[in-house]
Formats: sequence, structure tokens, C-alpha cells
Amino acid sequence: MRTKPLSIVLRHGALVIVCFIMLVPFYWVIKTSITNENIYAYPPRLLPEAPHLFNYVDVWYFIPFARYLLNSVIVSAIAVAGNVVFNAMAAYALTKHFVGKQSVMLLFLSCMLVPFQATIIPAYLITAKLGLLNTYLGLALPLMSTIVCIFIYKAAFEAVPQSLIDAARVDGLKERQVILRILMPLSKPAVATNVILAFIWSWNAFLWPLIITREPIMQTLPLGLARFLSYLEDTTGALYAFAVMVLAPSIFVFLMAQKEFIRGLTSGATKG
Amino acid sequence: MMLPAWIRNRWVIVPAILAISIVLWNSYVTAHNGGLVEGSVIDAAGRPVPGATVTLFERSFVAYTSKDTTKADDAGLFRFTNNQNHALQLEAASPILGKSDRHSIRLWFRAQNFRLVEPLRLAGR
Amino acid sequence: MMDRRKILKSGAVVAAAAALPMPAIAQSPKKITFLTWNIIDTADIINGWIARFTKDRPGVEVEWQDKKGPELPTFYQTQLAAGTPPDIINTQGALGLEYAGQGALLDITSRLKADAGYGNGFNQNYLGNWVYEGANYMVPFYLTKTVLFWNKTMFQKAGLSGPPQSFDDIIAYAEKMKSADSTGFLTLNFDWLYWPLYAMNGVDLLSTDLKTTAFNTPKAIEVTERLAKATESGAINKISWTGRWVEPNGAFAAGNVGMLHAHAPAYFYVKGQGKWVTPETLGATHVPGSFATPNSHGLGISKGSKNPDLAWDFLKFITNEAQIGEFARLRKLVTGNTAFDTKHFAELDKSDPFVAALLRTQLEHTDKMVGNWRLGNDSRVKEAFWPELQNVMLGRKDAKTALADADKKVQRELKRA
Amino acid sequence: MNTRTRSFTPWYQRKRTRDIALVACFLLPSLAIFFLYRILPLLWNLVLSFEYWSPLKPAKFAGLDQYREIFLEDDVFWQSLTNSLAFVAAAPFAIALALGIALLVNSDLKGASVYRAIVFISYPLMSVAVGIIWKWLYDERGGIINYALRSAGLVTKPIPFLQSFDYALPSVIVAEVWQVIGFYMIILLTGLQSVPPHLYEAASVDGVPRWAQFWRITLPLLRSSLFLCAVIGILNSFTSFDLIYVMTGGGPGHATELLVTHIYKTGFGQTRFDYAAALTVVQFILLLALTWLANRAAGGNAGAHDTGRA
Repeated sequence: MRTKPLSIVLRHGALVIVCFIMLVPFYWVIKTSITNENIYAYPPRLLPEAPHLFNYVDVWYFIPFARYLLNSVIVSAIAVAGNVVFNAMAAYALTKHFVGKQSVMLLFLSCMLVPFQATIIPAYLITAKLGLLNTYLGLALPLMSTIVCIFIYKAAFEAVPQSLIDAARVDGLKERQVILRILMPLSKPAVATNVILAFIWSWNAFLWPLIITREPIMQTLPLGLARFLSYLEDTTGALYAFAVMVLAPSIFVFLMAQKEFIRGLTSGATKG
Repeated sequence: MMLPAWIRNRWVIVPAILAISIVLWNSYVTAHNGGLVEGSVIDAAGRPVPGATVTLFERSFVAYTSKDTTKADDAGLFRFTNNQNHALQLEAASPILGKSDRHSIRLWFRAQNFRLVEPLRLAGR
Repeated sequence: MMDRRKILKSGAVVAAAAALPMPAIAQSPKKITFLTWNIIDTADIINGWIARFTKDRPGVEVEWQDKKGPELPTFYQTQLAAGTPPDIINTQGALGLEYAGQGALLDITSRLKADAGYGNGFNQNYLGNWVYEGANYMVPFYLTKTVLFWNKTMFQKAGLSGPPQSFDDIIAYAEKMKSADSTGFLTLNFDWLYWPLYAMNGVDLLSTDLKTTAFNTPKAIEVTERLAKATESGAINKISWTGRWVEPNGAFAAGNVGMLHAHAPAYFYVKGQGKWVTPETLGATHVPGSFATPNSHGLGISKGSKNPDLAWDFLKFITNEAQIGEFARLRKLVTGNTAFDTKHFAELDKSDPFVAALLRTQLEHTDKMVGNWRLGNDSRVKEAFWPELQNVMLGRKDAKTALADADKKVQRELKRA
Repeated sequence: MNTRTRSFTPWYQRKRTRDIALVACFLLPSLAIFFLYRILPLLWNLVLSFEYWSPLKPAKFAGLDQYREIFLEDDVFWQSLTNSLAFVAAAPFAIALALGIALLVNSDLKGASVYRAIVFISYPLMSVAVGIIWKWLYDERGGIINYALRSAGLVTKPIPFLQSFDYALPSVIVAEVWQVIGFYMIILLTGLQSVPPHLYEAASVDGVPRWAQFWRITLPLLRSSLFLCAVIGILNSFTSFDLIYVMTGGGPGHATELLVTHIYKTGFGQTRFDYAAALTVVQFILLLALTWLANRAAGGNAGAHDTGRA
């Protein structure tokens, strides 16, 4: 397609405006987090005045940030590991043909529609029954499998040519090895997508940790943020410094695994 | 010498850099957290004020509460050695010359050794 | 879509679900849990209490939990449903009565009678706030009730000599002080804090036996209309009806609002935000008729507690002067423990006279407390009444129909209790 | 489906049983988690919605009383329903916007991947933090939106976005779209990239104008991506609890109350778990209907699900 220079300029212009709208909130939060001005003064200053990083130091000590960070990392690690393993297994099973396949798929679909906020009491009772209250496993269990990722895997597995699988089976590989040696390596992007989505949803979980943790030291970052929000509602920079410190890991993980994530979605969601 | 391929992969480099910087920072912290706060007290004309009482305020969540007081020596210098906080205020006072305004100090980590650059000025208020 | 086999399967599951409600987690005999309402900032004081309490009580363990305001009910209800409620709970406003009405709290009337010295040490009117159907359920932790803050500089500029003496004064003064970017009056609106405005006009929400509504009267309609008109004209700041805590106090701290009708803790927030706040520029007094809505924090024991005696012992320990005094001195609060409060006020007279006077107002006219109906379903009645009033204040409904709708809804809630 | 021959070996040696056993044990972990944390709670709610129950009192059978109260007496239910549907109605606009951005980014521009990363960066964020940021942007005094409007002279007095009855809901929707648009863009982008290029060459050779190409080639082939975005849009609009909880708490009045915040408030605020359970069941059925509608609109097959090699 011949691209006239004018349309390139227009396209760049439009994209710059879109990016400006997406980035303004970040700039505004970072600016507020590095100044101590009275946030209710009007007019708000566009450029930070007397910037300093001490709000971040305050946040590190007011709320046990290191401990909350550790908890969040452990819970996310368990959730991501669980996701990768369970979703792959479920997806592999769904590539097979069996009697109740249609109803199982329907079941998965309907699970997507159950709003989590409404299932807190029974979910709590079940976790209490399992004796997982106030534990990392208890925190991560509901997040250890996600339906969207199962279908992403299913599409990725079906994209692998059947001849390859038959050849492997001829060589005498058992089912488990078929998955590990052949299917998984070939659908590495789908794994990346699953890792990022699982990380995002487990890292940002807010209501479930609130209910399940009893001791303050077991809380995760979103709870720390909500706690901060309530207690020091009106602090100038400290609350927004905390918000920045909570956002940084999500952005960091995304930027690190961005290429695989996009390719995973390409081969996954749409072809399936 | 060519590094093996997996070293140059970003999944190894970035965590390595992170780990190193954390270790360096923590070693710097342990070397400098004696809880030392030093400074000097001068009067309106700039002369040191021996014997002035200096109060160290420490910030809990909202309010600054006074933690410790000491006396300036003959050369108008004072020193605290037990600061465990990261947000402080210093105020010098002497019966004749009155009080200085509260000089607030923000440290990078708790109990960081700190040396007050410009002295507390007793403005005779 | 649901074929036959699926329905059969879910039928079996329903049976399993019904058998599941009450898992019991064995609590070690000597452990109690203390759930507090958003006071994490006093962590060292409370940990000090626990250390002192457990030092001379071998084998006793106290687990301290602190939850943010909106999240405490969520956490408590879930624990209640799981059969493991925290032994001691600190609630704000009428929430304690709700839990008492629900049968979640322990009736401590007999314990209070057995230890008369302890019970009588409290301000009886405040203690009465937590009496539900004749039984005591909570003791005071720290107490607040509404007062009227007034911006002296704005009053002088408008040529007003002193605080308003009647409802008409409030409206007239507010009209006089309003201008392009300033307003005359602002009130907090959560937990019935605005109710003194109605009480001073002789309007009550419910009949004395709390069975029927009593607010759908011409007088109430007239008062509501006057408030709505004053909001329309800008005399009353609109944030009164839309803000919760940060917005109204922030607006008053900005210095362009004549009067703020709020409970005492608002002073510390406003002082932190407003540089203009000094004893000369800010006054605090009773509203006309000295009516006030309490918004106090109480301490109660859960009925499901495994160690009620130990919990009662801890409750008495922390409300004892030595412990509660530390807390009250740090946060400058009224504890309701009359002996301690008088001593505390005397200390404050020297260090901060304004706060001393302010805290004294919290213990004056405690017989004229309003907005504290002993309802078991207070939040439902509030949810039924407040949105209708808000519609009138923001000019989306006229007072007559709004109060009539509210009347229907509140009746239904009362009937359902 | 392939035909199955009847064989006479005992059932446990037959290949089909071994297959089923394998499928079962592979499905087990995921199914167990969903069963414990989605199906069982849903059924618990279903059972509870026909009873009067509070944590300490025994359950009494209530028949359809809860549902009668929802549909006849609870106007907050209708308000939160319309708000939730307003969220759903906003999804197509967000998807259209995302399609526009995807088309821009999809072309052979130099910095396309940088633009793509920037637009997507808002999705992985914690909605509690996004709520705080946008609550601060909408602030009457210190917020940048009011500042920009006032300095551009578009408005004299600052607009109380989150405190006014008519601006609150659109403001929250804008915040939610700001967070989700990156994800829609990525899905649509991947859909665009899977459109075989030779179709475009053939069309342009025949002199088909660009917009016609888009209308007749790109759009039809994007059907499954659009369906996936629609489903995610519907789900988001019913589960963006954190954003509402932090930004407006459902206020002012019930202007930004969603079904899910109403469920949370009646359940935990007013300790009426039986009523909240009935609301949950109503919401579940509503979501089922909406997804089924989206599925029909996207051409019958379950979009991204059932195009296996069967």
C-alpha cells in the first residue's frame, strides 16, 4: 500500500495525542508524589515545585512495604505457577474429543460469569474448611486457574500440526512428555500471555486478600494501598508515592515480557 | 571474551543488576546508620551559643513528638547519637536568646548519620 | 441449554453446599482477638497494652487486628458467618447496636452491674447510646458528638457578632456570608450527623417506641425546603450533601466557609489543612438548642467468643485510666471515663486551651443527644431515608414527595425488622 | 464427529476409557478450583436466595420473597442495573476507539511497537491505584481536568465530576475505558495481523477504495476478536468493583452504583446475605443472557472457542 507522507504525519499525530492522554495520569501521579505542596491549592502547578523523593522513604517505613511486596510476590508466584500448569493440562484435555466436552466448555464459560464479589462468604467458608486461612496458598488458590488462558492454550495447542504429535507418539512418548517436549515449547507465546495475565490478576487482587488475611503482616500490596488511602487520606505526596511504588512492578513485568505477550495473544485468542 | 548467550538474555541481566544495586545500597546503609545527628547553634549575629538546649523531634504518623534534648558545647556544637527515625525536626533554645525555628530534616533511611550544614539561628523570638 | 444430566449433577451439589455452613476452627483456650477500627497509627501504644496485659497473665495471647472503616463490617461478617468472630470489637456510631440487634454481641448488663464502680465511672448518657432493648452491649472507647465550628474572620467581615442562636439565625447568617466563591454553612452528612438541624425544629425521625415514622410532617417539609433553597442559593455549601470526610473538611479548611457542623475530630483535620486556623480565627460552640448527634467508638464482646471472661478482663484493662489515658493524650480524645477526662482537660488547659474547651463541649448537654435511635437495623433505615433527603437537597425532587417516598421505605424497613 | 466402532475387550482396557481417564485427570485441577470457588458459591447463593438467613439465626424458607422485593420494591436495584447496562453500552465505543488505534498502530509506522506499549501500559495496573489516580484527576480544586477546562475558558466554575449526579457515571466509565482500551487494542491488533495480506492486494488491484476494503474484508474477519472484546467488556462492566469502590463508593446517592457494589453493600453493609444472594443470582442470569446475545450477534459459533479440528 503506497503511503502518502501526509497520512504518515496524520497517523503519527493521532497516535501522539492518544499516547498523551494515556500518559498524563502517570505524569500527574508522579508529579504529586515528589512534591509536598498542598494538593488542594488552586491552580495546581503543572511542573513539580521543590521536588524531593522523601515521600517514598516515608511510605517504605509507614506501611511495612517490604513485607507487603514479599507477600504479593509469593502469592503471584504461586498463582502464576498454578495457572501455567493447570491451564495447560485443562487445555490439552479439551483438545481431545470426549462425551461431555460441550458441557464442560459451557461450564467453563458460565464460571467466567460468576462475579467474585458475590461469592466471598462461601469461598471463605470453603477455604476455612480446607484450613488454608491466612496462608499464601489460601490467598492464591482462587486465582490459580483462569478460563481465558485455558482457551488461549487450547488454540495454541490446536495450532500445532497433528503430524508432529503423531510422530512423537510413534516414538513412544507418554502423554505427559508429549505436552512437555512438544506442545509447550511450541506455544511459548501462549505461556507468556498466561504468565502476564495471571500475574496481573493475582497482583491486583484486592477483595480476596482483605477477607482471607488475619494478621497485618500477611497482607498484600493492594491492601496496604487501601489502608493508606483510608488512614492518611489527605497526605500530600505520600499516598501517591505509594501508588507509584505499587504500579511499578506491574509495568516492569509487562515491559520485560512484552514481545512474548503480544505474540502469545496473536497465536492464541483470535485463531481459536 | 564473548559471554555465553544466556548471560546476555534480558531475563538474566535485569535481575542481576537489581540484585547488585540492592546489595550495594544495603551495604551503604549499614555503614552509615549510626543514628548520629550533629550541628551547631549560632545567634542572630552569627556567634556560636554555648550551652543552648537543642531538642530533637521525631515524626510518628501525624505529629512530631520530642524525643531527646542535649546541650551545645562551648563551640556551640551539639550531637545526638540515638536517632532511629527518618523524619526529624531540630529546635535550639536558650533562656536569653529565645528559640530558633524548627529545622526539619528528611533522611534517606532510618538512623542515617546526618550533619547539619547551616547552623540553627537563635532569632531571639 | 442445561441438559438433564447437568441438573442431576447440580442437585447433588446443592446437598453438599447445605451441609457446609459452620466449620469450627478450634481457638486455643487462652487466645483472644481484638478488632479495632482504623487506629493503626497508635500501634506502639496498643502493642504496649497487650504486652502489659499478657505479662502478668501467663499463657494468654492477644491477637490485634485493625481494619479500615468500610472494610471492618466485611471482615467481621465473614468471621461471624464462619463461627470465629473476634472476641472484642471496636465499632463506630450505631454499627454496634446493629450487631447487638443481630444477636452477635454479648449482653454485658450483668457484668456492668456486678462491677458498679466500673460502670458508673462512665458518662451515663454516652453509655446509654449502646443500650439495645434494655440491655448494655458496649462500653465507651472514645466519644465524639457534633459541634458548630465558625470562621470568626468571615463572621466579622459579615458584621456578625457571635454564633447563631436559632435555626433561622443559621440560615440568615449563611445567606449573609455567601459570595462568589464562599459559602455560609456546611455540615457532615454520614451517620445522621446532620440531624440536629431537624431536632432544633422539633422534628424526630421515629416515634418514641421506634415502631413508626414521625418525620413526614409539614414542619419537616418546611425545614427540608428551607435547607434545599439555601443550598440552591449557595448559602449552604453543596458538599454538605455529597461529600463524606475529606471533601467537607477540606472545603472548610480552605477558609471560605462560614460555619462547619461536624464532630470534634474534624477540628484536627481542619487544623492540619488550614493554615488560617488559630484560637482567634476559629470558634467552636454548641448548635442552637445544644442538640448533637454522637458518633462515638464503643468496645463490645462477641457472643461467639470462646473466652468471654478473659475478653471482659481485657476490656476493663484497656479502658482503665493507665491504658486509655495514653491513647487519649496522644490523639487528644474524650474517653467518657469521667475521672480521667477531668484530669486530661486540666492538663490541656495549659498546653492547648482551645482543644480543652472543644473537648469539654463533648461532655456538655449529653442529655440532648439526637440521631442515636437504638435501632437494630440502623443502616437499612439510613439507606432508606438518606438518598431521598439528598435528592431534595440537590434539587432533584421536591420535599413533599421525597419525604413521602422516604416514609414508605422507612416503614417497610421498620416492619421487616 | 468421528465414528466409534464397538469392540469386545473389557471396558477398562478399551482405548476410549483410557482416553476419558486421561482427560478426567487432566481436567481435574482446573475443574476443582472452578467448582470450589465459582460453582459451589453460585449454588450456595442460589440456595440462600430462597431463604431468610443471617449469620446467627437458622435459615427459614422464604420462597420468592427476596426476588419479589428485588423487582418490586428495590429501586436501587433498577438504578444499579441501568448503570451496569450503561457500562455495557460504553463497551462498543471503547472497542471502536481501540479498533481505530489498532488500525493506526497496525500500519508500517516506524515507532508502532512503542505506541502499542504506551497504550497498553494502563491495563496491568491495579484498579485500586487507577481509582486513586483518576479520583485525583477529577478533583475540583487540584485536578488537572478542571484546571485544563478553566484555563481553556470552556468553563467558569470547576465541575465536581465525581460529586454530581449526571457527571459521576460518565467520569467513572472514562476511567474504566482508559484502563481497558489497551487490552482491546491488543486483541484487535492480533486479529488484524491474522488477516491474510493477499486479500488486500486483490482488492486494491480491483480498485476497491480503502474504506470499502475495511468494510468488506477487515471487519468480517475481525468478528471473533470483536466477540472476545465484547465478552470482556460485558464482564468488566459487571466486575469493576474496585474502581467504583475507590473513586465514588457508589455515590453520589446511587448514581454510580453497579449491581456488584449493590450486592456488596446489601451483603456486608446491611448484613442481608440472603438478599445479596438473590441479587447475585439475578446478575448471573443477566450476564448469561448478555453473553448469549453477544454470541448470537457474533455469528453463532462461540467465537474464540469451538473451532477445533472436529
